[in-house]
Amino acid sequence: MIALVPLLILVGFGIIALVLDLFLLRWWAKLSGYAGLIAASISLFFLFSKRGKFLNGLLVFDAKGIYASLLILVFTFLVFLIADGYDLKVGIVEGELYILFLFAAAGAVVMVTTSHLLVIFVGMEVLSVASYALAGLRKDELSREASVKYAILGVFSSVFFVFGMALYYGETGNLFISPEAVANPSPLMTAAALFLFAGLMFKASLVPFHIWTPDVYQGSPSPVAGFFSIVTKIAAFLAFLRISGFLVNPAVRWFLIGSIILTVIYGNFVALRQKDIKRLMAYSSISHAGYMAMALLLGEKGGWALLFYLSVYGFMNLGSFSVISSLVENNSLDDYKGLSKAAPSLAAGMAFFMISLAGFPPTGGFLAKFFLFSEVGAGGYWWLVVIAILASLLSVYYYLRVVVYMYMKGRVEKPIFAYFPSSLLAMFASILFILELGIFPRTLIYFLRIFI
Amino acid sequence: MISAIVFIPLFAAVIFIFVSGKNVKFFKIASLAVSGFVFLLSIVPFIKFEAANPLPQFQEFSHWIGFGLNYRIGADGISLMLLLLTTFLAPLAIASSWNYIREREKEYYIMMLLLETGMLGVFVAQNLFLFYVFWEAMLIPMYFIIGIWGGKKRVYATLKFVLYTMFGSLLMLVGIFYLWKVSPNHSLYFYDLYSLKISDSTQILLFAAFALAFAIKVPIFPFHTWLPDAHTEAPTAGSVLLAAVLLKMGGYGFLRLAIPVFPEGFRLFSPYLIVLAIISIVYGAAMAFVQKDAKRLVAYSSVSHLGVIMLGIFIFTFKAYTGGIYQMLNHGLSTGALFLLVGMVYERTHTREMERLGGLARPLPLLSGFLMITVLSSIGLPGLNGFVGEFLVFMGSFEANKTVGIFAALGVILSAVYLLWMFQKVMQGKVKNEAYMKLPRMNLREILIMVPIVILYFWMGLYPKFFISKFEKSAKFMMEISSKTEIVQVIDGGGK
Amino acid sequence: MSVFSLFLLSALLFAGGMAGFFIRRDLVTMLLSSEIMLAGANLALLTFATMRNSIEADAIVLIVLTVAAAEVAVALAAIAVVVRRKEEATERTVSEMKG
Amino acid sequence: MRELFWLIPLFPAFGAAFLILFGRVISRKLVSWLAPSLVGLSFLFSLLSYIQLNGVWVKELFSWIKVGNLSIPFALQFDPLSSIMAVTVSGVSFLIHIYSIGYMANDWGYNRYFAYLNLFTFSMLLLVLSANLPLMFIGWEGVGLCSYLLIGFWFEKDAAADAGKKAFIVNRIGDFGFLLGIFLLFTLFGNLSFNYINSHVSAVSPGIATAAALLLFVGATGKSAQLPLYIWLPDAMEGPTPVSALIHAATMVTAGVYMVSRLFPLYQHSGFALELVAWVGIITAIFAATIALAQNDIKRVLAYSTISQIGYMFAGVGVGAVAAGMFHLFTHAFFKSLLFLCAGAVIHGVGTNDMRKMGGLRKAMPVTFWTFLIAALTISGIPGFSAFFSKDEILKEAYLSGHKWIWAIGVITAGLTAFYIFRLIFMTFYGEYRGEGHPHEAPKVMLIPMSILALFSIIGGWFPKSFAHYLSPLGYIKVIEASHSLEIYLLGASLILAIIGIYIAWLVYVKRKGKGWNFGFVYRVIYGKYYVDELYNFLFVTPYRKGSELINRYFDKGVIDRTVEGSGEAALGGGNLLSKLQTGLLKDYGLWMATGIIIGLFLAIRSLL
Amino acid sequence: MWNFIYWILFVLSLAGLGVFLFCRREDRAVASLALTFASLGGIFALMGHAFLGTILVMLYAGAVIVGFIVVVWLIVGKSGEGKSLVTISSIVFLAVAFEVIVLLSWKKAPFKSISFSTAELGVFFMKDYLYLFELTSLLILTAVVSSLVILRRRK
Repeated sequence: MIALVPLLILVGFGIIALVLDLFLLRWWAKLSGYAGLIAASISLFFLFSKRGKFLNGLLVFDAKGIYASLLILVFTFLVFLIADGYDLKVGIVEGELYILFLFAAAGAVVMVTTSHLLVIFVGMEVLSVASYALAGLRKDELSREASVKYAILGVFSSVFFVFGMALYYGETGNLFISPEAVANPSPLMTAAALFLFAGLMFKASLVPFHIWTPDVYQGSPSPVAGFFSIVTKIAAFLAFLRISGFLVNPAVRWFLIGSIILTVIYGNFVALRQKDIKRLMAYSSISHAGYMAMALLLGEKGGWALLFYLSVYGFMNLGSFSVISSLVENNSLDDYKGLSKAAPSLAAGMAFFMISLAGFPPTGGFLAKFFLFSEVGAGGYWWLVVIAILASLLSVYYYLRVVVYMYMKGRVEKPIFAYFPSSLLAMFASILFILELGIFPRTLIYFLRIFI
Repeated sequence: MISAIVFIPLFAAVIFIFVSGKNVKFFKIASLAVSGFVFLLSIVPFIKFEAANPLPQFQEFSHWIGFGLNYRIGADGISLMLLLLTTFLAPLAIASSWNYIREREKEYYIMMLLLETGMLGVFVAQNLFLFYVFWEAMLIPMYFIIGIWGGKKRVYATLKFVLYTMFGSLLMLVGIFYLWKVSPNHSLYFYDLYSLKISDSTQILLFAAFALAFAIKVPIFPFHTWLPDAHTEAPTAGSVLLAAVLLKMGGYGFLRLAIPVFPEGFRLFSPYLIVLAIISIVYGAAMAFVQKDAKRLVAYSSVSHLGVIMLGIFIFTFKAYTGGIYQMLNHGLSTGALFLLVGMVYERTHTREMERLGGLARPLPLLSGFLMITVLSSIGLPGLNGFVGEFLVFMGSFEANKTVGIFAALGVILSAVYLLWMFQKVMQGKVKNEAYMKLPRMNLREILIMVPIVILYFWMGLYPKFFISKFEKSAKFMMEISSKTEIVQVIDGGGK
Repeated sequence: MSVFSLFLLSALLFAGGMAGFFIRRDLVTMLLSSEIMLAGANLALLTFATMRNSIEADAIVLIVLTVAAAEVAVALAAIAVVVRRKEEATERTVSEMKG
Repeated sequence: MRELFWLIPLFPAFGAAFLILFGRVISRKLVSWLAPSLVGLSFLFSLLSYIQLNGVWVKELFSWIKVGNLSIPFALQFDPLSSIMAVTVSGVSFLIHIYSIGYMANDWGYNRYFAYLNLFTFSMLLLVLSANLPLMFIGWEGVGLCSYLLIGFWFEKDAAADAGKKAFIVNRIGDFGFLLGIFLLFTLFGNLSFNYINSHVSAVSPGIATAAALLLFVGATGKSAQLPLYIWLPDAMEGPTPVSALIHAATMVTAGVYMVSRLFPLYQHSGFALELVAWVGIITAIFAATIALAQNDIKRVLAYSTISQIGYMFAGVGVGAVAAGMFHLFTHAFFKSLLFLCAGAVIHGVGTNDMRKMGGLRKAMPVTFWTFLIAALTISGIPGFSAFFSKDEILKEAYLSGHKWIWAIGVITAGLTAFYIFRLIFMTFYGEYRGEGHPHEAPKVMLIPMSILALFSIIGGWFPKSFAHYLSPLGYIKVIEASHSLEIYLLGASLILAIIGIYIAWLVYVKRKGKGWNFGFVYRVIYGKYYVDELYNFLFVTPYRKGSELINRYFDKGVIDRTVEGSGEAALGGGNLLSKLQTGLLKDYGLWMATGIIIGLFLAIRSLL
Repeated sequence: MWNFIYWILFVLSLAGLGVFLFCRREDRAVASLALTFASLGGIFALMGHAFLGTILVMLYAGAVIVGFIVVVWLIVGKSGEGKSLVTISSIVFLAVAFEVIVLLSWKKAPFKSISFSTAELGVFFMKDYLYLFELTSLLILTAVVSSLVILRRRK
């Protein structure tokens, strides 16, 4: 039961925040949100030794789960920092923003620490329900449209997951993901795998199910888009990792490979001509999802590279969103012109994030790609690695295009931006983490390779 | 010792960030002091380097990321010379941009120092991963230098430059993945890779990937279209370092990685590469002849000169090989100087169109003198440095295959044609517009930049043994490895 | 009451739901058709349960129903907000963002 | 002197370096003292070493290039052949230095001029004294460089700049052949020093030796302006006249002859190469002589006459008479530079090169006239003057060694030479003055070297026999004694033709004032220099330029660049196209997901079948 | 006889679906869904899952579909005419009434195949699926909060 502690802390502080918000003590609600996150992550450190299966198998508290939940909490904390100054500026007065973040994080933690399909489903639903609301927080026309689209497509995809569960249950009699059940290539099981994959690919935004990403990222407020881009992905990919046993079956494997190729190519190609920075980040997140999905092909063996990639990608993405939200909703690339003169530190930060997203060596982005692609290559998919590498060449273009707008294009009037102390802190923290992961990641890698 | 040389500019750059951008003077002097100090520091290994031992010396090792991706630095003869070329040219490039760069000096000098670290790193890295890290890390400062301080079409040029080079190096990255996985206990140390047994078919594929990356960087004939744009748009110091050092990395890459690690692949591709090298010589010269802009002309001239260097390396006779390496140093000096001088002309006349320039020898006699000597050195006038390198390369290639030698030597005539044509267009004839008569003379700073280079022309031309003896043994050793003969202890016998 | 007919019904419901998603233009129908698909899935689950005679299926269906209900509620709220502002709730109203 | 002979080239080297570095700083007076004295010193040294010479002196200063089995020492060699050259070169150069003090007195580039002149003397001496081919190549190209600098000295004149560039490039083409020759020789012998090659020449098959010899000969034609690559010399007249005198008469152009005679055993061994040298020489001689007939620019005439005289030297060496060739070279150095100096004096006085604007200068410039006449008599082979002995020596050797045709052409050319040289005299010094202004005599500082040269061009020819004996230690010099009567007969033939030539020139230009000659088609062709320049341009220069322009615009930008940019644009276009898929309509989004599922199911079913 | 009832339910649900898909009028289409859900509830009951059947009928046919009808009226109300109220309510009433009858009599159906009672289901929830039970409560809490947040009007 101890393993439930982090979840309980999270939900507990969420409810305290809810109550505080009731009495319009908005600042306090936020504070309890911060406290909840910190307490939960500290508890995770202590509970690391008590790994195992609890609550008759529904809660799998293993190294992967713990590390992923830690990532989720850390990134939610970063999202809090980013949202801190941003919300007042944009007029989100209510404290619910933080409460919803907490509940969403709780849902993600649930999804990550289990290998029972129904628990994954419920965790996913908690996460998505909170996300539909988060997407609509900005209260303007685009934001409404984003939340409606996300909601309807979300419901549609969850139905697939349910149908997948039904078939899985039909074949095995219970909803525990057991390696031998997953491996047998009966038609029912392949169909079950497909439907389950459909649900998860929607969340991870892999190509056939990615269509919600661009509109929702553009519509929702920047910190929320940041949250979507990383926390949802962590949850989805961990669940994927759990059921990656399905990939033994050739039909399912080719379905995923096909989707990966389409994702990598589609994501990078469309991003080339994007005018809006958030849509660009959406397509970039789609293409990165494609790279990460490649690690799934290796099953359990690719887990450590996937987790390392997720951690680096998280910092890169949230870093860029911290800068995007400092520009408070004027998101077209033309607003970025001449930023390097007006706000040198912001521009330098953004340039750094873009360079590390593109995968230039000294940064963590390169190392992540290095490990991931070499693992996938070693797994025998050299041709896939070549396709991904060439697609990532396209990504260099649109990432550097952002830098071009900031540094190499002058502009008459000054760009509109605001210096939020907390989002600056988030930015510097992410830069430090990316550099740390890029240059001295030895301890983390040893941890990942041993435990996962 | 060598890590200090490589990383001092980086530390200086980091310190610069925290200095306010207002006092421009500080940045100019400080960056020159740093790169000057690095040059002095790099003379120490040059002296302490004992030529007889071909293996990399001054080795430094640390585990860094572990799993074979460890930090290993060392310099054998060849990398030492290229290291010196970089440390020698960097201060000159920085000094030449003192009044060329008018805005955002602080970022400019930071980028220059980062570029210097990137370049130095490539030449001394002994681990393939470290090599690749420096190889790509060096692209970013270059991207900014061309992008921010370049000419009108700078954005197009810089994106084209980065993407073109990235295309090649990404394919190489896939090769590195394969090597990382295949090599025993994941070691990427060069000398472990040399003794790696790879099946022929994969060797050919891998060689193609590596060769493409380096061929784009060199650039060899079909992959050269990024060079003229990058040069015309880059600021003077940028194009000096781009031409003098960045292009050598391609050659160095072939020499150090592509050929020794995949000898089978090289054996298959070498006839095509030789043909491409010759085409680059002739083609580069022909294109240079018809360029309107002086910098484009010099850019195409470096395509032609690098054709000679690559021919030296591909033809794989000892003389041509050593000549090719020596020519790398000469080309670095002469093309670097050419760019410096064209930059100085541009600073004064604000145009590089050769039609509008003319008769500058009258108002700028000293500058035309320096340009004359530089043109002669790059033509390969005997007695100056260019000749020694070209002579060795052509002799080596003539020995290996007569027709190759003849076509390659053709470059001697063509290079004279376009360079003298350029000299005449810029310096001789009547002054086109009266304002040019009163152009400011060469100030002391500019003279002090050019004098060391000219001294080196004569020194390397008349007494090349001083330099060649340093890297001769390493070159022979490299050749022995590349032809996969067992690494017999290096005896001081005559070369092939 | 053959098992086959039950599977047939669930398949029909699932397909009908999916079709409903594309035929009608307005948002509410889309939501409803998801509901139908969900009902079909539940039916399939229950038929499996009868074959296997285990208690777990009921619990699963129960939870799935509650979850779906909650989700539909939020989706309906989102649609209501759109309706409040835009009078009508067809997909045309929510096609602002594209490309 | 044995130890100090290597200082000969270093004096002018030091002079050149000093003048280049401090040219702008030091006064004209100091320069006009320093430069000639240094060259004088090296003349003195070469004279002393010439006198004390016994056998072959070789001095290795340091090892220049040492890579693998190639080792080229920086070694100088002083033996009879190079001693003659050293003496002539330094002597003539010394005199011309003095002459230039007067000629270049009021030129703003005074210091720069003397720096280049010293540099030239250094390179020529290095060329002459070098002990191996690559070292000679340094001098070879150094000389080419200095001719480029000096021809294009008045660089503000576009014609001069073009001429300089043309000279350098044509020389470069020659050097291309020379370089290939060096490579071939190295592959054959493994060592490039002259003594080694000459002694081991038999070890190689005649065919390969011919190839190597011919390649080297290509270099020689480039440098000594023989038939295929002579086009740069006439244009080289754009430079100051003393330059033409020194470089394009006495020293540089003879480098080719020296090189052939230095490697004579190689040529001898290959046989065919020697024949070719002879024939190229003699054909160039007559070819250039015909062009000289119709030139109106005084310096152009002398330029073509130089080409034809060098043609003689090559013919001489070609028929095996190295001594005769070298002897003609020795005498030619003096009288041809004298001709140029006089022409210089005339131009200095009149201010134009065009002979049609001169005439009747006999009275105005008596000393110039007399020295000019002496030189003219020498060149047309009038007995008693030096050229008579050297030229006829060559013709005799040609006749005796069985090259009847060469002898015949030689004799005809002698006649032509006499005609055009006296045409020049009559047009400039006789009749009345046709130009404006009043011509004045050259200053004394110019006249002294001219008279000295005149003296030399007379006494120079008096000791032909000892010349051959002096060269004999080289081993490959054969001295043929002809029957007395045959000799008289040969001498007579060329003498008669020379006199006829002079008479015709007198007839046309003095009696009928130069108008009577029918300016037919032949004249126009000759005047147009056989349109060789235009031919070369048409064959090589314009296609190269046009071709490169086409390639640059259509292939380089068109094909390669296009493919690169094209792929970029294609990617961007693809991006636009694909972004259309994101229609914004929920229905389509649903469609995406549905197709995803359907494809999945299809895969599942297919895997079952 | 029970087979006969089963086939009626079968046909009824498909009919409801058909009307929903092809009827022009919004509200009538949504109402017909009530019919489908009700008949599905009946089928569940026949299969033996009476508890689930009742939930489906009450929860879905009653609450959810009626909620939808309200929203549809919200949209249509502004422009539609009133009389469709009668038809809709009559369809819903009929469906619900029929289901109640079936539910009352499911005990006698011959195909009872599962052998556990609802009580056991409750116990199962508290024992095996406790974790899931809590999670669904978390989900409902989040759903409530988020729908409130969405519906809140900007002050």
